[in-house]
This record gives sequence, structure tokens and C-alpha cells, in this order.
Amino acid sequence: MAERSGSGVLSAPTAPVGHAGAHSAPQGYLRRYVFSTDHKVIGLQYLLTAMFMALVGGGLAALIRVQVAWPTLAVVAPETYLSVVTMHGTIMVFFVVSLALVSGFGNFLIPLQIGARDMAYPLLNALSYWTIVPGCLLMLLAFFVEGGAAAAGWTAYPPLSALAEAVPGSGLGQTLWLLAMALFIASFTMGGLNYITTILNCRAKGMTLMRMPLSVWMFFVSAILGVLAFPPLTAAALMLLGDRHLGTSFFLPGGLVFGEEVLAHEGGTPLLFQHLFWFLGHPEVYVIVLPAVGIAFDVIAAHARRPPFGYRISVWATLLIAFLSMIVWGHHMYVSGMNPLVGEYFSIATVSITAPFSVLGINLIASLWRAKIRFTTAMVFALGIISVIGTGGLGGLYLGTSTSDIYFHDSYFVVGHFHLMIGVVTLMGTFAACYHWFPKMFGRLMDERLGKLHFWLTYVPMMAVFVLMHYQGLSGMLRRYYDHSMYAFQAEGIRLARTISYFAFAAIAGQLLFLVNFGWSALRGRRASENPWEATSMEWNTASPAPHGNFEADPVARRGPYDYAPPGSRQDFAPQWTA
Amino acid sequence: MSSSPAAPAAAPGRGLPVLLALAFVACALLIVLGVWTHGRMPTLASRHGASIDAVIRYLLVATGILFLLGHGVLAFFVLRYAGAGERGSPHASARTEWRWALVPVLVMCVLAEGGVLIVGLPAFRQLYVDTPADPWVVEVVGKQFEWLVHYPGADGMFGESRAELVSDARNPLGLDRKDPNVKDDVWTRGQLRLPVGRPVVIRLRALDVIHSFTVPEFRVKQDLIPGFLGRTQFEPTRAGKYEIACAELCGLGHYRMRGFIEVQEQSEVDEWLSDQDPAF
Amino acid sequence: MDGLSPTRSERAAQTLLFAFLATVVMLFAGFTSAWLIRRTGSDWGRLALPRLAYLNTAVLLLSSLTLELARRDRRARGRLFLPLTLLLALLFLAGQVGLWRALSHGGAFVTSTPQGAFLFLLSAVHALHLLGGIATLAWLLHRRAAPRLAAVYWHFLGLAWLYVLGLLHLA
Amino acid sequence: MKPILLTLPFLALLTSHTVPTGPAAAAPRGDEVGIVRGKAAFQGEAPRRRKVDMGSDPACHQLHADEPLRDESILVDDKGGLANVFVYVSKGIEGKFTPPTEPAVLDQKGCCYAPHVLGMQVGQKLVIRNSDPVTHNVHSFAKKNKAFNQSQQSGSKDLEHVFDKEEVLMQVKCDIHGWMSTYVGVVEHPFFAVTKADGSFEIPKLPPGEYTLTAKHEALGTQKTTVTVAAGGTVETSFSFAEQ
Repeated sequence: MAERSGSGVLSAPTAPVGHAGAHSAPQGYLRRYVFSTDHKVIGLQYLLTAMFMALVGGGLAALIRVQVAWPTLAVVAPETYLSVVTMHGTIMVFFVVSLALVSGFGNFLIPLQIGARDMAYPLLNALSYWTIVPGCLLMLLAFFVEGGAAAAGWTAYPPLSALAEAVPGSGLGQTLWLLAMALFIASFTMGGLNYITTILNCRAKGMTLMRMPLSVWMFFVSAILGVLAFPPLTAAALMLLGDRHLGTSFFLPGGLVFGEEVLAHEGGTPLLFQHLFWFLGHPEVYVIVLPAVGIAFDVIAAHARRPPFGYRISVWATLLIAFLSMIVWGHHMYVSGMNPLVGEYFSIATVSITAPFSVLGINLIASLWRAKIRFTTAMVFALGIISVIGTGGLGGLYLGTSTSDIYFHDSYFVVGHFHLMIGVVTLMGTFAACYHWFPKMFGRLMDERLGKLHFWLTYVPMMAVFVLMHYQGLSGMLRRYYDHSMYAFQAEGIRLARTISYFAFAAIAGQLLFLVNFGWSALRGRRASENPWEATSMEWNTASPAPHGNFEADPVARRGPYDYAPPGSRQDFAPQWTA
Repeated sequence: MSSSPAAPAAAPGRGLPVLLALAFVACALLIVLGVWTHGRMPTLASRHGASIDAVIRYLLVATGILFLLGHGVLAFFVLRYAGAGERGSPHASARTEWRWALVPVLVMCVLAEGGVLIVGLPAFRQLYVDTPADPWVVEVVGKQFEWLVHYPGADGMFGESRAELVSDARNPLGLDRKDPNVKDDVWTRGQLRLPVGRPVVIRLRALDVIHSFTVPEFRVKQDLIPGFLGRTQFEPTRAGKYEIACAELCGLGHYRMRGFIEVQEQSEVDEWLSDQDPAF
Repeated sequence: MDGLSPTRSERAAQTLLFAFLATVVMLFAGFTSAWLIRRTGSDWGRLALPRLAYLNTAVLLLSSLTLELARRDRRARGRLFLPLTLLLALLFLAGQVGLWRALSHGGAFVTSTPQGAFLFLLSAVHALHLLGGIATLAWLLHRRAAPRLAAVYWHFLGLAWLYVLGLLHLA
Repeated sequence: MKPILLTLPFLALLTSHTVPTGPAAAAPRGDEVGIVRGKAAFQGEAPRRRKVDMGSDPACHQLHADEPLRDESILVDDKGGLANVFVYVSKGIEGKFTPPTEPAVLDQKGCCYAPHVLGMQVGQKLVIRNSDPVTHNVHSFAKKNKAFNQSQQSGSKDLEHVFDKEEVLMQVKCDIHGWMSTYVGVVEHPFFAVTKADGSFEIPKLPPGEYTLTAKHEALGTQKTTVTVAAGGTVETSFSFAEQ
């Protein structure tokens, strides 16, 4: 694959010239592609790993949809069904969405968008990727051990997750789950530390904090949230491992009866685990969703040919969201017997998050005012994100209020809500990023027709699936049920199950289209110039695909990242690196 | 900047923007209408449930309006500003940006924060603050994959139960036969009888893992945490048969953990209780 | 770390260290909140720490002192302080293992009492972070470089151990 | 030639999996062995057998519409005989015994386990059959052996398990129907019996010698006694249980 000019991820890099201490580009296939420390290669590796795990997660989703819609077929036994549900949740939240968006595009974009040669610590960056690979393998291995994979839900509440007597999956499967999660947390923390250090110290000259693109801001805030919120989960996982294997009683109370015998535990409280888990749980969903919002801002600015509306306000709103997200975790536990007054506090705090989030929403919509919209696939996905954020975000009000949550807790309304927010918004954020920055990754353009078809096969089916789930929740249908047909009050909800499953299969089929487009365009796509979208942020200041070491000479940021439609200029955009 | 050869065709024609705008408006309308056709809640059968339904209906209306507004503006912008053309300067002054940021904050504070608090207060009071006079007291014990209902009997006192005495077939609650209060206690597997129109207080206890006692018609949901004595209170207002379901993942039989509630007149409940087998 | 001027790489290292310390603080915050809730349990009792624990703490504080001297005093005598710190650190680790064995000679002290379980878990996590510190010190010794940020990390670990002891005394 | 050598360790690995079977005991002649016979009795007034409340699963309730099932945990006949006591030789038996080829069958019929107490040998196959129109969930709380917890749809194929360690009265219950629970006694040798309705039991073909007999009831505890069996002789013994 001889490359014509420049150098790139998939071609022989030329040694960058012109500054002291230039390290020579790594030689040899292994050093350059497999154990590379180039943030672009690592970003791509994360993306490909996330795609593979998405196939597994998507397969599990299809299995769940078949079982729920056609329970009489009994495609899986009840014990396997619980493992399928647990692993679908865990793989999608941690190993697909966090990986593809925060680790994949975060790694790829941050140095390019702030004008740096690479991450502050490239070796630490490579180490963080090579920690997640065994994590993925351990998580997949759990399916084949005795007792099956973990079966206590992705939330792994004890005592169900602590005792092998409670469910077969809580034997070896849950131990592997905990180890895989420990590896994920280690990798995510290493990545987060690297992002924070890079953004604070490696920005190009002239690139002040307020001249960084919003996607870099969102990666920055999401890295801080990830670094601060994961350790309590590590503490909870260590204590759970203690309860499972060392016989301690952090979460296991006295008087647990299994098989007419009382277990030798005393004094622990399962609510402690829930507090520690959700202290991570809620910031984690913002860690995942904020980068998608940032990418939407970037893509809309580039394809609507105008700067995002309220840049500074969006930055402050994101910081406020990050802070608020650390103090609202209690809304997951309204019905767990928490003191009602504490419940009332969490209601007020949770509902207050809708204020800054709707500011981001308004700014996204207002960024289209007096725009000259070019309907590329990336732009179409970004517009789709706005619609899904509106739908998903407003759904959160029902669950954030302690009184209405009594009815909706653990129903399909919750399933619909969180799938819209951390499933569809993030997936469409990843797709928008792929279509927009594909030239910078491979030097080629993805096919627009396939892309548009992919959009329609993602937006329509996924909105249908998860909005219909809201109705199932409204009619009282409960989640994580192997078969709903026994209950009279769930009959209304069951009538929608088959329609949802057909839409879900359509959505999954649509994603295969994307994989084809991604693979084919990487090798045979139309060649792209340095700045195919005529965008202004710093990453378009280098060759497509970006060479090792990113920039020929140290770039200088002479203006804001979104200088579109500058008054009195012939072109409708003024790149950040031009005077 | 030479216009790059690989830039996509500049004006793809009006097809896509119109289709996109239509999709957004159609999806918004369908979602809001769908609430009536598919989103019907089970008919209410408890007193405090009315205030919970009020909160939910209020939210449906409030978010419905915001939802339609948002998608309407989005569709309009997509149509109005598609492709190149004379637009006027898109730059907005800092003041307008702050003004437009204030709008959603105020709307959300008034609509979401205010509305939810004010409309939600009656439910909060009925569920947690009021202590019902002369309630019908029952204990429901959750264990892997069934509900054990324990009636205190005439003396109104529950017999003492200990984990060591649990035997699945004969004594699943682990009642202590030497305790005098046990004499008139009655326990059944999943048969909960409630007198209509009389407030009921249910003591909730789990023997093994976390379960969650839920009856959608009564708008009741309360977790049973092992090692804790939970409680929930409500007042059934409509006689009839209802089902208890488990809302918290508790293992293989989580989907089969069904209990039966029958709301009858007090006399019928007492008569049914009298011909049940006593505990020992 | 390529491509950054010496002053900026120093600032980058500081940022990395303080971000990592924030992670460790949040980890111990997680354990503290668990400890706050768990000590209200019915079976919570006082923990009788053997004298070895306090002796061990003194060893750790001494190692902080010698490391501080190594950081400030670059002359020949200063060369001695770094290996001395390493020695004291290994002594402390051995002391910790001795502490675990001393506590568990009666019954299994990890499972018998909740405060014992907390002591074991907190000291194990602390020891793990100590191992990271020891590896860094050994690498610095090998490179004959001056310990600057490593000293900050080491003093932080000393404080963390004092915090753990204080927590368990407040039982 | 080389690859075949490679497969040998692999084959050894496979064969070692099955239980090591020692020299089969030669078929004993009638006069060389003795019989232990006896009766298990219940002291005091027999506890009332509560009606089993199958309300939580109407399908099971249906199966007993005419005559409701009564609790079987303490079955005492009118003469005080205690049924379902698992009696086995706990000390004094040497040597290994080949497990019988035909499996021990545990049937789920009428939302109830049959038999209520089942005796089997280590290495013998346990077959669990679901002849009910209802899904059951077979959950064994084995402590020494490997516990299992599987669902069994109605009409699906039988579940099969083999136990490799001795465990007397391992509880097997159905998590979906709380009243369904049975107790399985797994012993190394064939010298065990379960007392019938009148409390009587018989352990034939015992080689002469001195043995300790253990009788265990699921709820009333354990009794032990020692007997000496002469060649061709019959020994009588009895156990008595009482409510704690």
C-alpha cells in the first residue's frame, strides 16, 4: 500500500523535521502497528477493539430481544439469560461505548486538536491499551467457565453477586467479571491521567484553554470525572472480592438462609455496595455522553459553516454538569429503603442537572441559526444526536423524581431511557466522529450514500425500539424478566415486544452496513485532501492521514477553533493556524 | 485553499433536508401520540397512587410540550438554513448568548424543579409522613422465588422467627414454636388478603438476596434488603385480584416470583383467615 | 517524554502525579465512607493494635525523613540516603506482613472482626501503592537521579498510613 | 509414530476423569452374609401434617384439585413408625464397590419429588425427570459435592449428575415451588436403606463384622448404633426420634 505522499497511520512514516529531540519514527511492523506508542495508532486500536466487542454486545442484544419477544421458543435457559443480560450491559457500557468514544476518539483527537506531537506520556498510553486487551479477553472467557458468566446484572448488587448459592453465575463467572473490571478501571484511569496531563501541558503556542475545540473540553471533563469517580468502585470491587473469597462481611448481613442453612456472615449491609457503585455509576454515564455532545458541537460547526452558539456558556455548563453528576447518585436507590428526606434531596439535585444539560441542548440547536448546512453523513448524524438528546434527556425527569420513580423503577421505562442516552447518543456520536475524521485517520473519505443509508437504518429503528420501551414501562412491564407472559398486568406491554424486536434486528443489520463502509473505505475510499470539510480546528492543519509526530513544524494557534463566516473575508472559514 | 477535489457535492438538492425535517416532526408527533395508544398505566387501585399519577401526567404534559417545541425548531432550522445562500451574520453577541442560556435554565427550574416538587408533595406526605390509624398489618417475606405472607392473627403480634429454624417445606419463615405469639399466626405462600378501604402496613423482610415488592395497580414498589426490616404502606380502594411481582433481579426465578393479592371486605378476609392452617 | 521542553515536562510530571494522588484520595474516600457505614453494624468492636504497628509507622516516617534528606542534599553523603530509604521501606513492608501474622495468630483476623477486615484491606491497598513507590525509588537509584516528585508521592503515602491508623483508632 | 505418542498423555487425561473402579467384590453366597433389619420410631404425639399451600402456582394447585397434598417431612404411621429415615453403615466397610449401572431416578410428579428421600452410591448416575406440565428449577445445595442449579422446562430431557464424594442428606429443592424439597444420601457402598411407611428397613448381603449404623432424618437429627453381623445371621435394631 505505497502511499503517494506524506505519511500516515497505515504507511511508512517520515521522520518529522525541525525541532530538537525529534525521536525517529519506529521501524518494523510490530513496533509501528501492534506495540506502537503513537496516539493515533492506539486510538485506532481502541476503536477496532470496541467494534469487536460491539459485535459481541450486539449479538447478546439480539438474543435478549428474541427471548423477550418469543419466550415460548426458550432460545436460552433462564440461568444463561441472566448471564446474557449481565454481559450485554457490562460489555456495552464499559467495553464498547467508553472504549470507542472516550478512549478511541479521545486518543486520536486530543493531540491533533490541541496542536501537540503526541500524548504527554506515550508509553503510559500504550500501557493503558494493553491493559484493556486482557480485560476484554477475561470478560469473554467468563462465558465458558463452569456456572457461566456473571449473572447479577451489570450493577452486580450483593448478596446476589457475592454468593454462588444465589445464582450459578456468581461462582467463577463473577470473579472473572471483577478481575476484568479491575483491568478496565486501571486502563481507564491511566488513559484519564494521560488526557488531563496532555491537555494541561502540551497545548500548542497560542492555544489557550478557551481556544480549545468543545470536543477536547468534553474529553477533558470526562477524563476528570472518570479519574475521580472510578476509585470508589475499585474499593467496592475489592470489598466484594473480600466477601466472596476471604469470608469478610462488608456487604453480607447475618441470617442469610440458603438450603436451610444460615451463612456465617454478620453485620454487613448490601446498601453500602449500592452507594459506592452508583457514586461511580452516574458520573460514568456522563463520562460516556459528554464526549458525544462535544463531537456533535464540532461536527455541526464544521458542516453548518458557523461557530457553535455560546461556546463559553457550554464550557461552564459542562463543568457544572460534571460537578452535579457527582452528588446525585441516590436517584438509583429511591425505593431501596432510603430515608425519604434523603430521597427528596436527591430528587432536587438530580432534576437540577436538567438545567445545564438543556443549556447544552439549546446551544446545539442554536448552532444551526443562520447556518449554511452541508448535509454530509457526519452532519446528519450530529442532527440525529440533537433529536435523541431531546428525547432521552426529558425522559430522565420521570426517573429523577422520587415520587414518580416509585412507579418507573426497574421497569422498561428505565431501559428505554438509559439506552437512548448512553446507547444511541454515544453510538451516533461515534459514527459522526468516524465519518467526520475518517480522512484524518486513513487519508480517504467514507462513502456518503452508504453513510446516509446507515443513518436512516440507525436513527429510525433505534428511536422506535427505545421509545416503545418507554411505553412498555408506562404500562408496568418490568425489566430483566426472562418471560413476562405469566403476569396479567404485563400483557399490555408484551404486545409491543415483537415490534420492538423487529426494529432491533433492523438496527443491528444497519450497523453491519457501517462495518462494510468502514473497512472498504479504509482501503478503497476516495482519496481526501488535508481539509476536505474546510474546517478550522487544528487537526486539519496536517496531512491526511496525519503523520507520526502530527505536525511538520510546531503549530501556533492564532485564533479561536471555530472562526467560520469571518466578517469581510472571501472564504467562509479562517483556520485556527492562520493569522 | 484550492477547493479540494474530494469535497462532497456542494448542494445535494432539497431532498435530504426535507426528509430529515419530516422525520424529526413525524417522530415527535408519533411519540407524543403514542402515549395515549400504548402508554396506558394499569387502572389505579390505591389512594396514594392518585398523587403519583398526577406527577406522571404533569410530567407527560410538560415534557411533551418541550419535546414538540425542540423538534419543531430543529426541523425548521434544518429546512430554513439548508445549503448555501444569503444568511446575514451568524455571530451572536455575548449578551444574546447569555440571554438564550437563561431561557432553558428558567424553564427547567420552574417546570421541572418547581412542578415536580409542588405536584409531588401530596404523594410524599401520604407515603412517608402520614401514620395510618388502625392499619391492617401483615408481614411479607421475600425468598428465592416466592413471597411468604405472615398474618399476626387475632393478637396482632407476629411470632418471633429465627434464621436457624428455617426449613423449606415445614417452616419456611423459621417461626419459633415456643413463642406464645405464634399460636394464632398464619402463613401462606403468596396469598395476600387485604381489606378494601383500610390502610395496610406491610413489613418487608428478605431471607437471601434483595427482592422488591411491587404491585403496579397500587403504585407500590419497595425493595427488601436482607438484614433490614423494610415497610411500605398504602390503602387499597378497589376490591379485586392483583398480582405481586419482584422488581429487583434476584436470580433464576426472578421472572416467576408471583404472589396473589385479593382485596375483599374485612369480613371475607377474616373468614378466609379463620379456615387457614395455623402455623404449627 | 519526547517533544516537550524540560520545564514543560516537569510541569507535566507534576500534573500526572497530582491527578494520580487525586485518584488515591478518592480510593481512600471510598473506603472511609464504607468504614463510616460499616461501623454502625452490630458486630463492630475496638481493634487492639499490637505495638508492632506503631513501630512500623515510625519506620515509615523515618523513611520519609531520609528521602527528604536525599532530595535536598545532593552531595556525596546525600547519595547514601536514597538506598537507606529503600531499606527502610522494605523493612516497613516486612513489618506489615508481621503485623498481619501477629493479628491472625489467634483466629483468622481478617474474617473474625469487621475492623480487622478493614485493617487488612486498607493496609493491603496501602502496601500495593508502596510497592509502586519502591519500584520508582529503585529506578531512580539505578539512574542516580534526584528524587523530587517521588518524594512528594512517598510523603503522601506516609500521610495515608497515618490516616488509616487514625481511622482505625477512631473505631 | 511421533503424533501417537503425543496422544497418549491426552488419553490418560481423559480416562483418569472417570471414577477409579477397584476389584469388584465377588458375588457372596447366601450363608456367608448377614442381614440387618429394624424399625425407626417416633416418640410422642405425631405432629399434624399441614396442607401444602400451592397457591403460588395455579398449575400445581390444579394437579391436586381433588385431594390437597399433605406435608411429608415427618411421616408417622398409626403405630409410631417413622418413614423416610436414611439408614446406612457409616463405619466398618472396607474396599471399593462398583456403582450400579442403572441410574437412581428422582421424579418431579404433581409438583412433588418422588421419592422424598433417595439413597444412591458414589459414581452412580442420578437422573432427574420432570413429568409435570410446569417448569421446575432443580437446585442442589451440595456441600462436599459440586452443587448445581438448573431450570428444567416441562417435557425437556432428563438432567443427569454424578457425585464423587460421600454426602448424606444433601438437600435438592425447587426454587420456584418452595414446598418441593427432597434429600439425597450418597454413600460409597451399597449398604443403605430408607425406612418405609411403617418405619421398617432392611440392609441385606452384609459381610460378617462389626459395623456402626447411622440413621438420619431430614428434620429430626441423627442416631447411631453399633451392630455385629454373623455369617448367615439376622440382626434386629431400632432407632427412636423425637421433636427437638
